[in-house]
Amino acid sequence: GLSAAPVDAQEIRAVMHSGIRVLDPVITTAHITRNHGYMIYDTLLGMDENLKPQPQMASWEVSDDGLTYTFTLRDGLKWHDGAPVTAKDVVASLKRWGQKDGGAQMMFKSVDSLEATDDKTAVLKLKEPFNYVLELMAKPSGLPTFIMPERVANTPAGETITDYTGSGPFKFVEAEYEPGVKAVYEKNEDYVPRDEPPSWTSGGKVVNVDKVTWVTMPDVQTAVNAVNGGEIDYLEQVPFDLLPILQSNPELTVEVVSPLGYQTMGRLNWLNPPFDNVKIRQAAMLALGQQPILAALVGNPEYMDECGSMYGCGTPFATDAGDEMIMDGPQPEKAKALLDEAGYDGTPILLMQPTDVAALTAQPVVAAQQLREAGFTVDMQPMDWQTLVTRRASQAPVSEGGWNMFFTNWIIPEVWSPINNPMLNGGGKEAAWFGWPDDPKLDELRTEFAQATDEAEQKRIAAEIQKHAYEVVNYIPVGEYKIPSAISTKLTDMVKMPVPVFWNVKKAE
Amino acid sequence: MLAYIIRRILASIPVMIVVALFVFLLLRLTPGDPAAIIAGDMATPAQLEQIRQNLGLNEPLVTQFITWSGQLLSGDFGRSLISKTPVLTLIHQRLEPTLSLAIVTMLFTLLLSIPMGVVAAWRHGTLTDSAIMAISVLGFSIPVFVTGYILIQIFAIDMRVFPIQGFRSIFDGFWPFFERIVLPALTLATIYIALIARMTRAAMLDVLGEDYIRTARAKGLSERIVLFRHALRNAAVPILTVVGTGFALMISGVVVTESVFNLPGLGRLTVDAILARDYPVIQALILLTSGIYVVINLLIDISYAFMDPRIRY
Amino acid sequence: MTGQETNDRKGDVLVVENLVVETGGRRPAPILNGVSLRVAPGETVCLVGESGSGKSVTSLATMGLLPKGALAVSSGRILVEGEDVVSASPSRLRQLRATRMSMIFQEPMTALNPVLTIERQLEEVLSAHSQMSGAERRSRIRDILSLVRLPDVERMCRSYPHQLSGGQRQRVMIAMALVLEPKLLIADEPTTALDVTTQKEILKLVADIQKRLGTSVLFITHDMGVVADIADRVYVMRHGNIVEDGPIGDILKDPKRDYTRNLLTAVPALHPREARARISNEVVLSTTELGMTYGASSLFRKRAGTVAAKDVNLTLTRGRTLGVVGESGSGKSTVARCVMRLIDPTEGSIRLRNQEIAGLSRRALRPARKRIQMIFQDPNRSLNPRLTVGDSITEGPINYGASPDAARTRAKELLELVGLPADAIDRHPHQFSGGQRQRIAIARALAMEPDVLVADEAVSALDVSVQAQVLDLLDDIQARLGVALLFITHDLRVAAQICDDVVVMQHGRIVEYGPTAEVLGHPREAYTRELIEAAPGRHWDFPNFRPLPTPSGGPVDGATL
Amino acid sequence: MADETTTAATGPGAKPVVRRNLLPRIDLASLKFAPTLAAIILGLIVLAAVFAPLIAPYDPIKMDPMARLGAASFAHPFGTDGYGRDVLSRTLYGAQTSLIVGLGAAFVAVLVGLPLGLLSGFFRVLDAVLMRVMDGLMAIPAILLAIAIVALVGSSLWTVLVAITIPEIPRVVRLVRSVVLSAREEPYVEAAIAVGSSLPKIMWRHLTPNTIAPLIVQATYVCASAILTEAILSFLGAGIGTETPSWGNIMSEGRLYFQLKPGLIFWPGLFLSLCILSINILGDTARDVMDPKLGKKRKA
Ligand SMILES: Nc1ncnc2c1ncn2[C@@H]1O[C@H](COP(=O)(O)OP(=O)(O)OP(=O)(O)O)[C@@H](O)[C@H]1O
Ligand SMILES: Nc1ncnc2c1ncn2[C@@H]1O[C@H](COP(=O)(O)OP(=O)(O)OP(=O)(O)O)[C@@H](O)[C@H]1O
Ligand SMILES: [Mg+2]
Ligand SMILES: [Mg+2]
Ligand code: NI
Repeated sequence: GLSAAPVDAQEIRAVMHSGIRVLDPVITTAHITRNHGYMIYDTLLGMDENLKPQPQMASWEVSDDGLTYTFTLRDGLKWHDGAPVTAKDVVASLKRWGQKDGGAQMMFKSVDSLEATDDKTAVLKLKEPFNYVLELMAKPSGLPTFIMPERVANTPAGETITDYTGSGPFKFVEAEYEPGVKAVYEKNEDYVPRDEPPSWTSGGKVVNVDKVTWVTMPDVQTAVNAVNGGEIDYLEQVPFDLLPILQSNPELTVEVVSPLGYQTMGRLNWLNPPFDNVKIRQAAMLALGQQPILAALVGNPEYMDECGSMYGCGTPFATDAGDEMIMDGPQPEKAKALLDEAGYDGTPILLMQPTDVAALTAQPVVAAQQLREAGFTVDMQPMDWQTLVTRRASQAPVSEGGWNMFFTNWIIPEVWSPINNPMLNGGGKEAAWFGWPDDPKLDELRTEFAQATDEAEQKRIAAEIQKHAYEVVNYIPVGEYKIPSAISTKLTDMVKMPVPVFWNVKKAE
Repeated sequence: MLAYIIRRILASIPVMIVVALFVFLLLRLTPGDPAAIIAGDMATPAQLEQIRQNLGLNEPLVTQFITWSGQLLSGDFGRSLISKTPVLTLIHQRLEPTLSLAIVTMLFTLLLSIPMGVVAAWRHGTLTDSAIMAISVLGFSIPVFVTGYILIQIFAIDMRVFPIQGFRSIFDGFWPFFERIVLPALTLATIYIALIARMTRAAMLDVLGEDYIRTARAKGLSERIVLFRHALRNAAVPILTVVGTGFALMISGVVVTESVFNLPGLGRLTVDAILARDYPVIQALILLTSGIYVVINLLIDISYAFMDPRIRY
Repeated sequence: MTGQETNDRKGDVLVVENLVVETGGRRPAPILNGVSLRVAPGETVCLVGESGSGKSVTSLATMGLLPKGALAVSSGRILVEGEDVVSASPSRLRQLRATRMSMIFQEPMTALNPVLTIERQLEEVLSAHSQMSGAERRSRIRDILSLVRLPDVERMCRSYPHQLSGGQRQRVMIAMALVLEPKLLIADEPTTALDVTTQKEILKLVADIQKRLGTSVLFITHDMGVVADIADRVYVMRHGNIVEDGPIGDILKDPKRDYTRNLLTAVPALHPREARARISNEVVLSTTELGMTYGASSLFRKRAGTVAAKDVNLTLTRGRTLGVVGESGSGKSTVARCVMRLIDPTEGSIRLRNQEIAGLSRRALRPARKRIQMIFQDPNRSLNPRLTVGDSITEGPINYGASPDAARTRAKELLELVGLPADAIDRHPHQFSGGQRQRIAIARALAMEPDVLVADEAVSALDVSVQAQVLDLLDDIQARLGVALLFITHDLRVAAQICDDVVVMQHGRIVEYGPTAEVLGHPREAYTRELIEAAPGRHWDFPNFRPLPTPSGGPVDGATL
Repeated sequence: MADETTTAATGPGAKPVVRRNLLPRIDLASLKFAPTLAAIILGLIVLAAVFAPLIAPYDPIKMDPMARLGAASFAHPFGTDGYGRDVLSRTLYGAQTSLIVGLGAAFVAVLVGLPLGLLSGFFRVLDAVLMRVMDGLMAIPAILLAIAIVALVGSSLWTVLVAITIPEIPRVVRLVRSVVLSAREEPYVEAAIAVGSSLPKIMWRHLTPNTIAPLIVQATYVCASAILTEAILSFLGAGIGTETPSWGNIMSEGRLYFQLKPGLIFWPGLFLSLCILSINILGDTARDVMDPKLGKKRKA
């Protein structure tokens, strides 16, 4: 704009999907903290656009028995304070990661030892075969393997780190950090990128700008106005309904950066009536239909997809096994019949509606109507996300602060395999994710999947898991959507992937 | 007067302690788990438990309260549970935008509302009166965000005279500061202009019929002096009250305006902290606000005595 | 009767012709029915007449200050130096005020701005209408304040109106009107709250200015003594009409109208009456060493207090009247307010019927309240402007158990007794004249049927005939119910006629105390003598329409006879 | 207030000409245009609220996501919202909630604030204590209070009302107190003490009327701001859910579509503004009627 902030030409001002408040990428799975991690840390391995692990900080070798992994650090790796990165740092970081990441926890059950043999080499020995070591270390979501200095990595896993020294392509400017307002990253001049071209999180991370500032804008309308007026360069998530405002602006590109979007889903509580009855759970699934929910949430057909695959559509394990219950919906008549059969007594469904998270407000509202049309009694309770998060952890009966149903969203990489997918755990009250399905059969299938080595076999088991999960109504996927970003035309060569990163991108004067 | 001030401030100390205790309990009674916000969606109960342990949230309430008050007494407000930033730093970062907004808003408000109210009372019952009152009523019945968006659309997007959002410190120069604070201050001022103009009018109407106004006119004083010196001064007490309480309210932050104009102020900090159950931050903020209220109310009370010599405490 | 003179006296400073003023609203009622009067340059014209006859309205109309919406000029002309005020633009009116004409309002308490200091209120007149420098203004203010005989000028300057006595406020008003030395001065009962010595000084001051600048004065008063002393010509008003007018000599010696004659015969004699027989020795009220010091320190500054009363010992017995006379600002109202326990005395004791009340709490005092009542010096502000007259009067009796209906019936009776129509009960205080309000205040106090009645300048705003009527009423009640009266007044004639005993106060202390005949007839103290000598109209025997041989020899200064 | 004509001159001896109506007659010609219109508008809004179920064309929560954000049409005169619900019906039903919240908050704030303000303005000792408590109360954010109350007793109209009203009370108290502080020094208060009026009576008869004019202003402000605060609370999950429409939550849901579908904010906003404007005009009229000095001034 005419009188817009005198933006430093080499500064990218970005509005991310949320403000960054937790700065420890290991203690939290929050995406914004992960993105922050990619700015200032380097990962041990990277993942390319074909979802294949690639060397990043280290290259690896696997012994023939598949039980020993040797990681060798490449040259030129230095912490932001100038000290060299050593294998000890790597070992400490992986151990902390291992306490937190779901997949890594599973992996560490099979780990015999993890040691630094010299400054550059770390060796991981397994007790038994585990086929996902490299994938886990390369995966861009959940908790990636951000490598921190040993002194930082020694922070107990339940405690937040306060030392933000990394070895990544950007340095965190702590003095300018204002939680809830902005976070500033400056180019790490000492970073030595790999030589390969960038592909997802692998390859060379060449930084072409001096500074990246993440601005927190609590009002989306303002953010849209700001990007439209040129006051910011990048808006990670444009609200669908406001797209028309930006699409006509020639100085902006509005496009979906990540090829994989979000899965939105509903979860039922297996502990409380009426959803302790599988028939009533099935009735609920029949009552719901993806299209109206997506319509209310997204509205724009270009960015929404009905999808019955619990692993997300377009992913290696995607399948339509057992999905007709939801894909043919809403089917209120069938649901009613099933309810009658199950003897549903009109127990109200306590449906939690978060009101302060825009991406989660619409689903319960539409679902409530669909459930009511099928004969359910629904008590939809609005609440803030924090209250919801606390309440969903309650295993108590509804009358004592428990619940029956809520909705949430996942990015596809979080659900794309039976191992990652947090919901596909039948461990009941102790181990399963909120809703606590007690489903030994599911756990058996999952173990079977982890041990399968053949790709076709894996796909088969994955399909079987999904079919089973649909039958017992583990959870209800209600569709997929992708969120477009608005990018100033001054920015070129942005890496397109599920994680928004600021290497490689160039900003025109 | 000094004795009075000291007495007032001393009297506030027990109140602040009670407020602190009340807020402390209120927060712990409110569901919400800072550990859950830190850990994110996929955390297992064990992991949450571990974080809670670390944050000291598992201690008995009494212990937590004692720890916190102990820290307070040694001048330590603690750190944010979420971002680990010292609470004082957080507040310090947010104070300037809030103060700036409050002061500029009040300036706009006072400059416009008092004359509006005075003229409306003076022209009581005429079209001018009705027009001024209708405009000001609109001021407080239009949602702030609507006023904000409209001003942004007109002045920032269509006319491009001011930036759309953001804040610059006044120490970066007056114009960069002013061009960003104008629209939010105007937005907020619409509410206060409405309230204070109406309050001024009501108070003035009560005064304008008094005999001393007749005396002032008999003295051949200009209407301006009659209205602003004689009438307004007598009408000042309720006006000062709403100015004072309004200002106090703004100092504690006004979320919507701050959000719409992306001002990093205390209002946003408060709401963020509340939504994240960031206990130390909320507690400190409320202590701070109640302290500010004590001071502002003290100033208002002193100004009463200044405006109306008959008032004694 | 005045119409004939129209047009033959060009050059008059003020000409009012056939002025008709009506109330606003949909059914206008006339207040003035065609009043005509004129004031020549340098002339002093007195406007006398019944309370509520429209004197104040006439003067307000002249200043263009009729309450908007409530009263309005419906026909007639008002010319000030030939310029029509009725049709003048607001800005022109503003110019005329203060420079050509200025006014002293009847009720100084409400006429002064409560939140501005006296100095400020005077200063702005000067800064609005003169080119004086700040220092000049300051010294001018101090001059004029001492000219109106205000003591302790520095304290007056920084005081707020509520910190002054009634008479002091009145003098401030006078100073305000005189400071610019206007061509036409309209004085609406400017000396009602002044003791006679001060009054004399003030009248002299006005006469000086008149002599020096040829100022014309339209002087509204009830005090026939003052009229006799200062007037060149007199207009007599009644019911919104001028009933008689003429040079002072003619009016006093040979009044044509019955009303005027009645007015003059009602003027009480200065000679004290004999004390009445005691009906009882029961002491109903006594004070010992009563003292009151006002704390002058504000929130902003600390200052030594004002000693308003010191060592005041009074005894009031059943059925008697104790008069309190004395200098304005000598602490009379302060003593009254202490006795009422409206303020807490700083020292001494007050006994009401053997009950010590100086230290009682508000709650404990409540039963005692019924027995002692007060008529406030400033009736205007002591009546809640938002309540109807009836509500104000019945409030007390209802507090002590009277049924609302009974109280209301009684209130109507009382209103009639004090000479107001019973329908006044549903009107609001601002719709009355000063004297009418004073009568409402009297009715309110009487409604309580107290044992002790403290009357602070209770009849000062009443014309002599109404005054006589009210005094008779008091006398009657006293005789019937044995009410003891503490009667504060400046009017020595009144004091002489109704008091059994008299206290003379000066500088917060009692200087003389004894039976009326003693004190007023044979004063011992110099101050008392001074007072008596300063009484206006001493040389005139009003009821007999002839002059008196002056005891001190020679006519009093300022008299125009 | 009796609208009487004054007698002409009323002297002691005179038989005054009394022209006074015995009963205050309502003279249609004297009714001003504005207050009448205001009363009609407010009346209509209240009727719309009460009879919403009869006049609203649709169920306010009946949605049709496929027809979301519809433009104004014959079927949906105000268009449809983000869920495809009929905005007209929601606005009509919303009047119920919003009027309860707005008028309720104003009423309760005055009901509690007035006596507290009177007491604290009158008693110096009480003042010292009470005002400190108010300072403390003022500092607690409505949002926190709302979240806490909602969490403890569940979200409903009443919890929202409580959460919105509590922080308003101290402001009303301060306002009333400030007026009382000057008014208690008036001689007529002394006079009332002198005739033995009890404190409650002094407060009610002599002090309260002075507070009316500022209170009316403050109360209309509280009314408007309560309706709007409710919207903010809704957004934060501490308000009334979207299944109970209110002008506040219609507008806050419509906030995102401000540029594209201004009707979502315009219609409820228009109702709100009209409502507040009417309340204001009526308040002003009430004030004028109660002012004895203006009582006569009312022109036909
Ligand atoms: N604002 C008003 N509205 C209606 N009537 C009024 C108003 N002011 C005065 N009056 C009436 O006008 C008449 C004349 O009042 P005015 O004040 O002129 O009397 P006055 O001669 O000055 O009497 P006093 O000697 O008692 O002061 C009175 O009967 C009074 O009741
Ligand atoms: N509230 C107050 N604060 C300070 N000084 C006061 C206050 N009220 C009265 N005074 C002073 O006390 C003295 C006595 O006042 P008081 O009112 O008792 O006089 P008074 O005898 O009634 O005079 P007047 O005849 O003029 O009414 C005066 O000098 C006055 O200035
Ligand atoms: Mg008069
Ligand atoms: Mg006095
Ligand atoms: Ni009336």
